[in-house]
Amino acid sequence: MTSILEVRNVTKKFGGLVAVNDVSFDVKKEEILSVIGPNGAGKSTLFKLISSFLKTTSGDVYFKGERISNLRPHIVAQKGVVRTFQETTIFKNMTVRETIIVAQHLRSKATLGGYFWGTKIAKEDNKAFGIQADELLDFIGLDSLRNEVASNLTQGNLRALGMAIGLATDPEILLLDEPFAGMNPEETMGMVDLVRLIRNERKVTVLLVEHDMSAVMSISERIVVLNFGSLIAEGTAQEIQNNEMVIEAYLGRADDALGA
Amino acid sequence: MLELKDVELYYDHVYALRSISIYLNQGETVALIGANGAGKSSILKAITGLAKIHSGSMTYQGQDLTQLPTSTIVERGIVMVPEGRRVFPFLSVSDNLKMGAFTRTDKGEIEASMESVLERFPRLKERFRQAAGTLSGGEQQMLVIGRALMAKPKLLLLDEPSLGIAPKLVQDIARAIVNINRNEQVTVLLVEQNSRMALSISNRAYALTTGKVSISGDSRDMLHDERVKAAYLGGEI
Amino acid sequence: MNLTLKSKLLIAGGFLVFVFLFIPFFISFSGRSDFYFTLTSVALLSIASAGVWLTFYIGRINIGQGAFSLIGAYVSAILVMKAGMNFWLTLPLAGLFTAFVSVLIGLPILRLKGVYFAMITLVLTQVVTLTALALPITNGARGIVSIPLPRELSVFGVTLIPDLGTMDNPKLAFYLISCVLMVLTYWVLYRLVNSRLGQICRSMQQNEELASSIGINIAYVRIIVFAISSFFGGIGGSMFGAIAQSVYPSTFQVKDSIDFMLNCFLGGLGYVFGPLLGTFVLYFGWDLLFILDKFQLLVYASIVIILMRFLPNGLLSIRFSNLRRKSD
Amino acid sequence: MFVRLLKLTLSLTLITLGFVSLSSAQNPVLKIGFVGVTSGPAAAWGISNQRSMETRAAWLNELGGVTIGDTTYDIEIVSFDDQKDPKRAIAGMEKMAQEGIHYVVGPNVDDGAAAVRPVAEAQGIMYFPYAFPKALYTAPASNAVLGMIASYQSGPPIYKYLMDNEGVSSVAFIAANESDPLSQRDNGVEAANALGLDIVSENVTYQVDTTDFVPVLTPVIRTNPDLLVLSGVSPANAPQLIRSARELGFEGIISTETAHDARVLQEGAGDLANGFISVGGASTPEIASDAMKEFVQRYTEMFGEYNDESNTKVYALEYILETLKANPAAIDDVNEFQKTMDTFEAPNPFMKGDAKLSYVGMTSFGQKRQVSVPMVINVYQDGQFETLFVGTVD
Amino acid sequence: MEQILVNGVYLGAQYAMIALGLTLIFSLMNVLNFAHGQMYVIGGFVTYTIYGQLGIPFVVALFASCFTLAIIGALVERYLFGPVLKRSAREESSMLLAAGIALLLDAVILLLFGEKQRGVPKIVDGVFNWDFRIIIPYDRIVICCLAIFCIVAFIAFMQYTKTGRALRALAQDRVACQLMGVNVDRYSTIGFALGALLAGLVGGLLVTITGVNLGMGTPTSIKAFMMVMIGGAGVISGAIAGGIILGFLEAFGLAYLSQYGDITYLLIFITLMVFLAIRPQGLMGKPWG
Repeated sequence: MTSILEVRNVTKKFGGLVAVNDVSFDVKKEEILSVIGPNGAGKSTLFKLISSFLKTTSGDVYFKGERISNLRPHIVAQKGVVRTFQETTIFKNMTVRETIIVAQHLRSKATLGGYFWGTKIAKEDNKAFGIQADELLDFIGLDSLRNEVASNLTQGNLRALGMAIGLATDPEILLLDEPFAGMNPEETMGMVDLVRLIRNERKVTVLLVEHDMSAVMSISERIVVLNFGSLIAEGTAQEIQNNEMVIEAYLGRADDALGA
Repeated sequence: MLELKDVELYYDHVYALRSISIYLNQGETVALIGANGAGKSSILKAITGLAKIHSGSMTYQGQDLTQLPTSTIVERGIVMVPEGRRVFPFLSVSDNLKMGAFTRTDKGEIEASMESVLERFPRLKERFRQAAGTLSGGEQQMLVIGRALMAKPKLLLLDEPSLGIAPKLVQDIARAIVNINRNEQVTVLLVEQNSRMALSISNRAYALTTGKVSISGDSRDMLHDERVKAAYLGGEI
Repeated sequence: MNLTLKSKLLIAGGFLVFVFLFIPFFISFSGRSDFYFTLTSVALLSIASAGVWLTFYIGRINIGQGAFSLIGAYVSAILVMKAGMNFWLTLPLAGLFTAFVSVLIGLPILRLKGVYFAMITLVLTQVVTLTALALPITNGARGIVSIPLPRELSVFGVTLIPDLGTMDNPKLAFYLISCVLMVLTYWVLYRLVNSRLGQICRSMQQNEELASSIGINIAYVRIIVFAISSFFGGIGGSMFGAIAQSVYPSTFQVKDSIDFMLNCFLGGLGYVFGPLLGTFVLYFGWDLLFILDKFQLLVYASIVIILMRFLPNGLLSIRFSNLRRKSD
Repeated sequence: MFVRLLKLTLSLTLITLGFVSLSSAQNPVLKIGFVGVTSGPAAAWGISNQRSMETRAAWLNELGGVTIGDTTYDIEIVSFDDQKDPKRAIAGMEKMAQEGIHYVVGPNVDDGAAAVRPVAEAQGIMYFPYAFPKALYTAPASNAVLGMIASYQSGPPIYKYLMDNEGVSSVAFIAANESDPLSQRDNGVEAANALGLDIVSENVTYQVDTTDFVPVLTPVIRTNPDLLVLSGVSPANAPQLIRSARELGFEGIISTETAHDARVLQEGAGDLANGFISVGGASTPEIASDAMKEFVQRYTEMFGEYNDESNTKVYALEYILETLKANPAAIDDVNEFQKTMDTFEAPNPFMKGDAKLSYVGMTSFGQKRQVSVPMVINVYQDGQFETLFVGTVD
Repeated sequence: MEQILVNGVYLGAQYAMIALGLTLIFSLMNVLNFAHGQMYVIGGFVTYTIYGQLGIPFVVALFASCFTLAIIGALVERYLFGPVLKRSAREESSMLLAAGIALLLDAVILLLFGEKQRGVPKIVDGVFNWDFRIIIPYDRIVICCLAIFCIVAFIAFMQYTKTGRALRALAQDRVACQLMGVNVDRYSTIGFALGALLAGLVGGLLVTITGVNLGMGTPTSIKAFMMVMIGGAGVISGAIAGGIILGFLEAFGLAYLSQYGDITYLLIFITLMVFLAIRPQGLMGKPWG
């Protein structure tokens, strides 16, 4: 398997604080890779650096050999690197179907003026958007909620919607921001299956940032662990689970336990 | 001392707490552990009145809490240390501490409380005049705990005190919590993700999953419970 | 609110009949010819308000529309007076020039949000007024006066608009032309909001980050929308200059910019025809309250506050809240 | 909620209807309009205007009305607040036309006066603005009648008087950055040049909303002129300007070509305003007739406080009514009115002696489009205006 | 040159005080109070009525102005801003409400106090004149000192009293404040009243120098907005800095640019626009968001 995304010595400083410190790793084509770490470890910052929502202090990110760090976010999306957000980030007042139709922006062939005048291409586009939106909602399991306003969805469905927004852009690599946060075990299981399905059927590479260890362990082919901005471990679920540094980072050190 | 019975709470359409029943005895340290979004923080918000519960009852020293505004609850001695440290970033350390004593009227003794907080956290004394926003994460955590102590709490609610703090400082904070509980006779309700730390300094614990209490019992027992380990480090679902 | 195409056409047709037939008949019947100017003003101001509404649609509070209206009025006046152009040619040019200026200004300031954007646009109105006072071409404080009435407009020998200077009742002509412009504006606005661009705007209003994550060039869309909104402002201002036959730096002021904003709020930010209704109610309301003499301002302000206090989402929200109650 | 709103509107409507029905009287009513600014920063201009009209109308009605031709009318003043916005002024003029009014006083400022011209001419309304652009009064413009002395008419005699009597040789101008004041300044500069005065400063202007004039005036005072002309200064700004100039050590003469209120000057500048020269109507004791004194008294009774600006503003209504008396056919035909204007003459009730009301303006506009108001040059002294000299305009 | 500096200090001090109240309200409620200028005008008229008309000592009049405005501020917050902010999903609604209140106060001022420019007797006579290099009337010196004293007193109040501390804390974190036992509704009202009080105080002070008329409201608000924007919205030190900067810009601009016509304000406005486009949070403000 070849690398599709390369993170090279990426560092981000906020004032004096080093949020991400010289992190490098690769993402292989069509794999599911998770980035984990305790709260405040720099996961979210790294995520934003990859999707170009933040500018790196130093270091670069390459997508298929092309540098994508520090470009504007919509250009990164056009190139096929698309991120999702946590559940709070949706178009609150749009219906589910509308949201997906808007999200297919990158597939549109007509110009904005064309849409206004209703040219032939635009009409075809609109038709195609509708069909694809219905397909996608079927695929993701939201078909029964298509006319529901997004702000009325449950957390689990919101997460699915977020993922559908990402998929609607036809990405090559999907960056998922804490897709399992705040879900119960059944919901989590459903979501894990969905992510696998996305990879298997749509051939999308998945990079996810997550908190929920059990889900990560079951879904990831490889895992990257961050702690205090630095990469402390990289490997399969098995390797990570047995890594002393990781256990320490998560459970706290043995000597945190003072004994009562 | 504090008892929650069948408390239910939801935001918009999403359930945060389903039929939660927990209790605290005078002088105890009780831990609430569980994954992100399990509802731990919602319990604290319900107790302090920041979130209004939809059904169930909450009593504190025999009195109903559900209808009281936050400011009154604080006056009664229930003080919460919020998640994410929430210092007043542009206020000095000293002003932050003074804010803690907002509900107190015994002017003379506030000075004494200040002394004792500074004694407990000498780092704060060094940065007494600095703006709280310039402190490191650990120092800010000490500050918010100190700030809560300034209110002379009877019941202290701590929300994720170890979050995003260097391991070395986590020890200091754990030590401080034990100390507060023992020496100041403050009852403590501790919400933590760092379950090993939380279980090792508490008397009893409740583990939460998706808004429900899934495991509860003596902390010592839970520390060695495989189910707890599984919930945190994963493995098979 | 989900009307069928047929009922939509019916409503639109009814509105057109009302505006172009009923009102002129009503006025000639009742003899209230002063309503012509009032309604012409409503039509023109609602065009400018439509622009403000459009900037709300991408999540920006625009208190600078007066600036663009003033630019539009001056461009037309200068072209008519100095270059001897036909007013009807200067009308689109005024809009385009205004749009051009708005692109230059929008590039740096559209990045800002909330109060910051609002404040800059508020200052912008002042800047344009002061510039008009300082420049020689605008004739400074003396303004441009005695502008002739618009000449006839003909395309390939067909007279579309007759020479207004020779007409008996240019008021009716101005009314009809302004209403045509208003109808066009709201048609454009409606098409825009219901086309893909509208969806994109709404997505940006709700969440710019997410919008850019799905590949929308938010900076570009913002500029386009701002230019369109300023175009509307320029057109409205240009027509006003033609009716008043004079343009002064005080023709559009900060107060007008605030009024445009109020029109949008009062009508309802969630509804395409909100600014139209808001302009109508506020402008007409002021005129009706004329009988209260010295209590006019007091009552007017009180009504605005009461509306705001009890209908924070605008007048049009009444209709929908009633509908919803029924459907529950 | 909706019901409450309905009730509110309903009760308001009822109240207003009640007012309207109360004001009905036995005589037929002749409506005279006022379109001007009665709110906001320039409210003082319009309000003194409106109030002087209302005072005079109430007085005339009390005397049994005004007889024009065979009919005796009660006078009703219909006023419209244009908020100093040219767009509103047009609406106001339309409203007047709607009310069947052919004679309107106002607007108070240049832009409003220019904006209403198309309407007034189309609707057959004579209007009496307090604005000075010559284009409003020279042909082809036909329906505007300047309601007071223009700055370019009062400026030269004032400067001339000061040159002759006070030895003034250098002059500085300062004006607000707004249409009226700037054009008045330009006229003043022209006049001063023609008289051979040395103009030491003419470019300094200030924002209309300035509240502190020390920084504005500092460079002007440095030029040390004999005479400081406050071009087109509003009543609100005059005391502040005078006070600041004096405090900066200015010892020359300060003058303006607009009308002012003694009380405002006293409050705002106190003794520092002594010697301030302005243009007024005819209420100074030297020339005020008994009618003027009674007018002042009635105004004060009606509104609590007199405004000296009203001295000039009382005339427009008087001119309209007297001209109509002279030619009753003009009551709904402005062409008749315009014909009468050329020959009209009537005694001036507000001035002692045998002063006449007549239309002037040939020199300035080439047609008689200005009311002949006594050009009373006042000087402020200890809370009172004293007459410096009285001139005429042709 | 000396004169320009003196003018700058005087203008700066009075502007800073106007901006203080506005920024206080903004920091607490996130509301740009369009009616701030009108509140200032009411302060001026109250002082005029009590000191100028009734002849009661100036200090009493000043206190009365402060008191009146504090009441108005509290009522406006309690019955208008508070409920609207709670009910409306859009924060913009508060802007419309503020604009409506500005209109209402304008109408009330016109009905109660009339249309004329008003002034009061000087509180101190005489002019300080240093060889025509610095000329400043004594009353300006007094008012300038009083203004600076009030600013210092206000800072001290915010810094060292329990209420002041609570207000500062409230501006930074409402929830944490609640957890300290602060009744946030009551303190919002107190804060708003205090902001209005400051407006009334400046109005009362300045009526002795500039007089007062009903048209001063809106321009004063706009100037105050500018100062707050220069310094950074919601930051007390920023408001003071903004006021002083605007004061000096005006003093210098009017001195050196006057021969080119009235372009001082045009340049100030354009500079402000450029400055804000580059640095929206102002000199000392927090980045927006």
